[in-house]
Amino acid sequence: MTATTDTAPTRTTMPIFRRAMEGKTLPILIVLGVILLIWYAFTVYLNAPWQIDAYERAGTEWTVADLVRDTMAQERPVLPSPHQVVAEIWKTTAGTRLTSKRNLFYHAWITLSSTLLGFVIGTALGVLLAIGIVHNRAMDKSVMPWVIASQTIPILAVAPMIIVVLNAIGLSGLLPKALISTYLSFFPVVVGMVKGFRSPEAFQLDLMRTYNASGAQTFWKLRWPAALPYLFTSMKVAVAISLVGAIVGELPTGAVSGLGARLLAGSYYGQTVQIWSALFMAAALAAVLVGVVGIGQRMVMARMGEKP
Amino acid sequence: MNANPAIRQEAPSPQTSQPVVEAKGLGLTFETNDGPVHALADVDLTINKGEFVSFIGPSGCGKTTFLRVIADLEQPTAGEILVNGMTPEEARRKRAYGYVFQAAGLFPWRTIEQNVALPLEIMGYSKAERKERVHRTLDLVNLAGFEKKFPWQLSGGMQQRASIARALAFDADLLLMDEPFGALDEIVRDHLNEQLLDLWARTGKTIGFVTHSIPEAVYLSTRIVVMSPRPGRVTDVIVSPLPKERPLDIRESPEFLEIAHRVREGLRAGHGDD
Amino acid sequence: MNANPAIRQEAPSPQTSQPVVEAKGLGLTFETNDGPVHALADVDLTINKGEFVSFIGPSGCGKTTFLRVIADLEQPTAGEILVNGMTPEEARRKRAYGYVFQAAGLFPWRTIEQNVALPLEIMGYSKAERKERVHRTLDLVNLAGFEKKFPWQLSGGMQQRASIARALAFDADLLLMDEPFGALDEIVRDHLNEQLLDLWARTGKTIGFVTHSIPEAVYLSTRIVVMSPRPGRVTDVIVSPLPKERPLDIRESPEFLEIAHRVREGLRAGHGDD
Amino acid sequence: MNWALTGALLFWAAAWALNEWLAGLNPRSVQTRRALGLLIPAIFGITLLVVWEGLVHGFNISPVLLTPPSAIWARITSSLPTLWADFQQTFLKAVLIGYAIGCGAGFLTAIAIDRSPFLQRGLMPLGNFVSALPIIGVAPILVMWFGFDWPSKAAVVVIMTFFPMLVNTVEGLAASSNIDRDLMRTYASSYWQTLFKLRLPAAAPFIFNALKINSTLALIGAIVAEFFGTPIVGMGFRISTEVGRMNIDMVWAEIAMAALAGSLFYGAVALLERAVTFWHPSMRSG
Amino acid sequence: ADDVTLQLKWVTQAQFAGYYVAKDKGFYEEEDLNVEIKPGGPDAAPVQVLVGGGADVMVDWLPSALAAREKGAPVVNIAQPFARSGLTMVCRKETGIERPEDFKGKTLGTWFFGNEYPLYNWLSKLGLPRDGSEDGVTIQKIGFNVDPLLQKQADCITAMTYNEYWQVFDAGLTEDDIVVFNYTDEGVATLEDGLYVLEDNLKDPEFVERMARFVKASMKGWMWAKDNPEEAAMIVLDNDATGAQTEKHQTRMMGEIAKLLGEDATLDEGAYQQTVETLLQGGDDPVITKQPEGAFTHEVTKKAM
Ligand SMILES: Nc1ncnc2c1ncn2[C@@H]1O[C@H](COP(=O)(O)OP(=O)(O)OP(=O)(O)O)[C@@H](O)[C@H]1O
Ligand SMILES: Nc1ncnc2c1ncn2[C@@H]1O[C@H](COP(=O)(O)OP(=O)(O)OP(=O)(O)O)[C@@H](O)[C@H]1O
Ligand SMILES: Cc1ncc(C[n+]2csc(CCO)c2C)c(N)n1
Ligand SMILES: [Mg+2]
Ligand SMILES: [Mg+2]
Repeated sequence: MTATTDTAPTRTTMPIFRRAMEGKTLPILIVLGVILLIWYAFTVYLNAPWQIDAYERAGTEWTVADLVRDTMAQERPVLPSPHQVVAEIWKTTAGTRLTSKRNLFYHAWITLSSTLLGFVIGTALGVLLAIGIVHNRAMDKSVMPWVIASQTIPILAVAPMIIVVLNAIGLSGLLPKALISTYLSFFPVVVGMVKGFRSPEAFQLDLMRTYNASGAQTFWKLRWPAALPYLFTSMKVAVAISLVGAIVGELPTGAVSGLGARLLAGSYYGQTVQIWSALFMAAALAAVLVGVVGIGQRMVMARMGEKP
Repeated sequence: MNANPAIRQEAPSPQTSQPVVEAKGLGLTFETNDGPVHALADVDLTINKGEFVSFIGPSGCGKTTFLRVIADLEQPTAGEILVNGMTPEEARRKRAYGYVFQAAGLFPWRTIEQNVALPLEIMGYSKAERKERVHRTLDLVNLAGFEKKFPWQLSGGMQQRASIARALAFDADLLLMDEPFGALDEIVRDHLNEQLLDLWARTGKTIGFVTHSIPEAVYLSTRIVVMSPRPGRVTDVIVSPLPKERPLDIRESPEFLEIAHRVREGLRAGHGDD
Repeated sequence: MNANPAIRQEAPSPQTSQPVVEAKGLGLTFETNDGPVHALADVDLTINKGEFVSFIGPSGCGKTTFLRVIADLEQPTAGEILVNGMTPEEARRKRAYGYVFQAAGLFPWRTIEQNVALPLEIMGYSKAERKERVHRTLDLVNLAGFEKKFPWQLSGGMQQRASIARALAFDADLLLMDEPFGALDEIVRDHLNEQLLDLWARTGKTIGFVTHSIPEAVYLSTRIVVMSPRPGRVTDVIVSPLPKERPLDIRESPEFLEIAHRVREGLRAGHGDD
Repeated sequence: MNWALTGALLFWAAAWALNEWLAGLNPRSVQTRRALGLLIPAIFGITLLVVWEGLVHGFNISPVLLTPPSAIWARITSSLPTLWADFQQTFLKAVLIGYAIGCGAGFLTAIAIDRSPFLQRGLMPLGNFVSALPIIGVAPILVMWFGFDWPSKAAVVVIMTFFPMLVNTVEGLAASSNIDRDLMRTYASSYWQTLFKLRLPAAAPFIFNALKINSTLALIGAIVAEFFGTPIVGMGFRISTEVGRMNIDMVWAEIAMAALAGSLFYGAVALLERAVTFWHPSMRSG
Repeated sequence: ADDVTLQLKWVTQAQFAGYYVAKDKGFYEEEDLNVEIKPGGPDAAPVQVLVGGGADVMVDWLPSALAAREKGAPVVNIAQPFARSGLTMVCRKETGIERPEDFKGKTLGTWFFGNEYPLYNWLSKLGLPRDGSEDGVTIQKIGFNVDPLLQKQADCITAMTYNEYWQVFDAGLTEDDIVVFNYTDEGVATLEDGLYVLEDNLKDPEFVERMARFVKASMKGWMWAKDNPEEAAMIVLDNDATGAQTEKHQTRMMGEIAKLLGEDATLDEGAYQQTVETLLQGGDDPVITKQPEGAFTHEVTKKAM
C-alpha cells in the first residue's frame, strides 16, 4: 500500500506524532472531525430556508448568528445537527429504562435477535449449499447461476409481501424477519465457501487420496479447515447484510418494534432526529457485529496457527 | 547415443530381486482441448525391493505422471502396471506407499506433530500409537523438539523434512518422491540428500525419486532412469556403480563425474529446445 | 577459512579498470518489530566495467539486499556506495542498469512484445525505435516468433528469457540479476547459462549475478563473491582463472572442480544448520 | 396428493435425473460443453417454475397471495408498455446513471486517497460505517433532499455503490506485487506511469468485483428508494402500488423483469470482465 | 373464550383506539372473546393476511376491500364504525390555490396503495388530466408524512384530519399558511376503517355470532374512547411497541377520530353506494370495473345490537 513508488521507505525511529499518524485512531479522529464540520455546515445550509421562512412568517428580525443557532435546534430539521442526534441517542439509551419501549437499546436488541437468527440460518444454508455444489457436478452447474440470479430479485421491495405470505402459512414472530436476513446473507456465504472448499490445491487432494481417505475425511481434515478463512470473510459481509434484512423485515410486520420500526415511526411522525439516531444505532450495531466476527476470526485463526 | 550398452540393461537389484513396481508397455494419453497429449508411451520398467531409482528428464517428459500412475492418481490408457503384485488401486487402498510432493504441502493449520499424524488419523491408528510413531519419525528426520511449531515457523528445509516424516509415519515400504528438494537451496539440499541416503540405508525402503538435478540423481540412486518427452519414453537406464556408503565428496570422484556425464548426454539427446 | 589468500584480493578486471560499483564500509540494518536485522555489514567491494560478478551464500545472507542497494531499492544505513560514480538514486534516474528478478515477473496482461517494450514506453522511446529494439532483443534471447503470446502461454524458461530481454531492451551497461534461473530445470538452466555468457561476451556489459548454485556461479563468473549471514558479510572473493570462452563441459575440468570446491568450502564455513 | 402436485414432483425427479446425467457427460467439443453449461441451469430453472406452478394449483393458493408462473407470464405479455415505461424510469435512468456516478466517484476517490495512507486509514473505517447505514433509512432522506424524480433514486444508488467501489479499488491498487513495483522503480517510472501501466491493470480484477456486486445492489437500491416517493412510474412504484390493488401477478411481473434486468446487467459486466481481465488465472480456463 | 385475531390497517395509533380500549377494559372478555390485535404497516396488505388465514377480521378501507374482492379475495364488510371520511387535501396558500379548480398545473402528492382512487375520481370530476401537462396536474407518490409539503416538493398533499393535518402545524405552519379541502365536502369521500371478514366464513353461524360479539364489544370500546379521549390515548400509547408516539399527538388524534365515528356500526348504504360510484368512475384505470355483489352484510351488526 505504498503510496508513492518514488520515495524509499525511511527506517528511522519516528517521533510520537508520526507514530500516531501511522496508527488508525488519529486519522479516523481527524477525518471524523472534518466530516462533522461539513455536517454542521450542511445543517445550516439545508435548514436555513425553512428557518428564514419561519422568521418571515413571524416577522422577527434576525441575524446570521440567530440563523446558525436556530437551524441547529429545529424540531423537524431537514438535516439534524450532530449534537441533536447525539443528544437524542443519549436520551433514548442512557436516559430511559433498558426494558422500556422508548429505549433504543431495547429496539436494537429486537433487531439484533432476528439479525442473528437470520444470519445463523443463512450461514448454515450457505455452507450446506456450498458443500453440495463442491461435491456434486449437477448441483454445481445448475444451482450457481440461480444463486446469482436470486440476488437480483429486489427482495427488499417485496419483503412486505413475503412477510405477509409467511405469516399466512403460519410463520410469525422472529422467523419471517429472520428469513429475509437469511435470503440476503446466504449469498456471500455460498460464494465464499465454494471458493474456500475449492481452495485446497490439487496436490493436497491427491495427498488425501494417497492415504485412501474417505470423502468425509477429506472434507473435515482438508476442505473445511482450508475454507475457514473464507468463511469468516463472508460472514463479515453476511452479518452486515443480515442486519439490513432484519430492519427491512420489521417494516411491514406492523412496525411493532426494532430499529426498522423506529425508522418508520420517525418518518410517519416527521421526527428526523429519531430517524437519524435509529440509523446511527443500526450502523453502530453493524460495526459491532462485524467486529465480533472479526474477533472470532482472529481467535480461530490463532488456534489454527495463523501467522500473527 | 549411449556409450556403453552393457550397463544399460536392467540390473538385478543389490538385494533380493523381488519386484515392487512392474510396468509393461505402459502408456498414458491426456485428452485436452488442444487434442491428445501423450504423457507416457510404451514404458517398461521394473523396480525391485530396496532399490533407489531416480527419474530424470526435461520438463514435461512424464516423470510426475509415471509416479502418479504408480500411486493410482492417474489411470494408464495402455499397458499394465502392478504394485506389489496388485493393481495400483488395490495397492493404494492397502496404503502400500508414501508420497512426497514437490512442495512440502504441510497443512498450515496443523502443527508439525499434527501434520505428521494426519495419515495416521485417517488410517485409524490409536491415539497412543499415533503419538509413538510421530515421535519416532520426527526423530528420524531430526525434527525432535519442533512438534508444536506451525509450518511457517520452520525453514523450507525443515518443512520438507516434516513432509518426508509424514510419508514415513505409516509403514509403507515404497516411498514415491516427486522433486522433494526442488525448492531448496543447494546447501540445505546437500544436507537433506545425505539424510535421505542414510534413512534409505537404515530402513531398506524402496524409493522412486524424481529430480531435475543430475548430481542429485547420481548421488542418491542405485539406478537412474532418463526420460525424454513427447511422448514420455525411457531413453536410458543407468545402473550406478557407486558404493552404498556415499560421503558428500564422492561427488568430486571420477566415477561420479562419469555417470553424471552419461546422464547429461542422455538428457541432452532427448531435450529439444523449450 | 580461506586456503589461498593470494587469490582472495580484489583482482583488476580483465578490461580497463573502470569501476562501475564501488561500495565502502556498506551496511544496512532493517528495523523490524523483533529488533534490528543486520542484513549487510561492512561490505567493501568494487565491480569493474565488463566484469561478471556472482554472489553466492546461504539464504538470508544479504545477496538480494546488496543488489537492491545498488539499484536504489534500499537505502544503506552505513558506509557509502557509488554507481557509475553517482549515488544509486542518480544512477537509477539515469537508467544506468537493468534488473532481472528471480521470478520472471512479466505482466500477464501484456504480450511478450509489450512486456519487453514496457521500459521503453516509460523511458519515452519512439514507437519505431521501440519496435526495432523489441525485435532485436527478442532475437537475442531466441524468442523471435513469440511476440504476440501472453506470458502464461510460455514455458518458465521462455518467460525468464523474456524478462532478460526486457532488462536488455534499453541500453544499460550494468545488468543486475537476482537468481534469474532459480526456478528452472537443469537443462534449461544450462542452456540459458550458455546464452547469457555469450551475450555478456558480445555486449561487454557488466553483470552482477546472484545464485544459489555453485556450478552456475563458477561457470559464469569472472569473480565469485561468497557471503555469510548474520550480519551479511563478504567472507571470500574468488577470482576465476577460467578463460572467457567456456564450453559447457568445462564444468567437468579439474580447474572448474577446484574452484567449485573452494566455493563450497567457503559456503560451508559460513553456513550454520538450518 | 392431487395431480398438479404429483405431476410437479414427478417432473422434478425426472429433471433432476436428466441433469445428473448431463452433468456427468464429458463432451469433447467446446461448443457442446458451452451448450451444456447453459442447458443444465435452464433445466433447473424450468423445474423451479414447474414446481411453483404445481404448488400453487396443488394447494389451491389464493391468487392474492401467490400467482402461478403462467399467470405472471400472461401478465407480462399483456402489460409490456407499462413494464417498459417502468424499466426506463428505474433502470435506464436511476440505475445506470447512479451506477456510473457511484462507481466513477468511488474509483476516483480511491485514486485520490491512494497517495495518502493517512486518508486511507481515516476514511476506510468510516466508509465501512457509512456503508452499513441501511438504505431504507437513507432513502427517505435522499428523497427529501433530491426530490421525487429519478435523481433521488440515482442518489441512493450512488451511496450504495460508492463504498464497494472505493474499498475494492483501494485494495486492488495495493494488489500489485512489491517486485513489480520495484521493477517500475528501476525504470525510474513516474507515479502516473506506474499507475497506468502496472497498478490499474493489476487492480482490474478487484474493480470488476465491485462492478459486479454493484450491478445487483444498484437495482435493489433504486427500487427500494421508489417506495418513499416517486412520480407515478417506476418498478418500485409499481410493485408497491400493485400490492395494494391486489394485482399480485403484476408485482411478480415486475420482479421477473427486475431479476432479468439484474441478471443481464450482471452478465454484461461479467462478460466485460472476461474481456478485460482475460489474463487473470481465474479467467484462463474455459 | 373464543379466539379472534384482528388485523389493523396501520400502526398502533388512536385511529384504532376503540379496539385497544375494548381489549384493555375487558369488554372483549365480557363477551367471552380472546382478541389479539396485529398492527399493520406500509406496503403490507391486510387482505393478504386475512386470505392467508393470519387473521379472522381486518380493518380496511372500502376501496381496497372492493378491489381485492374483484381480484378473487372475497372479503365482506360486516361493520362500519367510521361513518365519515377523514381524508383531506392540504395545500400551501402561497401556491395560490383557493378552489379545487386551481389544481391545474400543480403538483399533488398522494398516498397510493388504494388511497389514490378517490383523488383520481375527484380530478376526473374536475376535468383535470393526470398527465403532468400544463392543463392537468402532476401526481406524485409520497411517503406517509408531510415532508413534501414542508419542503415544497408538492403543492398539495393528502392528509388525514386526525394525523398528518396536525403534523403540518407541529412543523410550524399556521392555519393562515394552508388551505384544506375535505373529501367529504367535495363529494368524493370513500368509506374508511370498516371491519371485513372472508365471505366463506360467514356461512358458519357460529362465526357470525362470534363476530357479532366482537363488533358489539368493539363498539363499546369506541364509545368509551369517545367519552374518555385522554385515557383512550394513554391506552393506545401503552400498546405502542415502538415507543415513538407522543401523548399530545395521540390525544389530539383521539379527539378527531371521535368526530368520524357513527352512532353504531351499521353500514350506511348510501355512503356505500357513493364509494362504489366513485371507484367505478376512476377514469382510464378504475379500481373496480363492475358493481360489486354481496360486498357487505348487515347480519353481524343486526345481531350485535
Ligand atoms: N492433467 C493433465 N491434463 C493434460 N495434460 C497433462 C496433465 N498432466 C500432465 N499433462 C501433460 O503431460 C506431460 C507430462 O507431464 P508431467 O507432469 O508428468 O511431466 P514432468 O516430467 O513431471 O515435468 P516437470 O519436470 O515439469 O515436473 C506434460 O506435457 C504435461 O503438460
Ligand atoms: N524489508 C525487510 N525488512 C526486514 N528484514 C528484511 C527485509 N528484507 C530482507 N530482510 C532480512 O535481511 C536479511 C537479508 O535478506 P536478503 O533477502 O538480502 O537475503 P538473500 O541473501 O537474498 O537470501 P535468499 O537467498 O533467501 O534470497 C534476511 O535476514 C532477511 O530476513
Ligand atoms: C396500507 C395503507 N397505508 C396508508 C393508508 C393511508 N392512511 C390511512 S390512515 C393512515 C395513518 C396516518 O394517518 C394512513 C397513512 C392506507 N389507507 N392504507
Ligand atoms: Mg513433475
Ligand atoms: Mg535473495
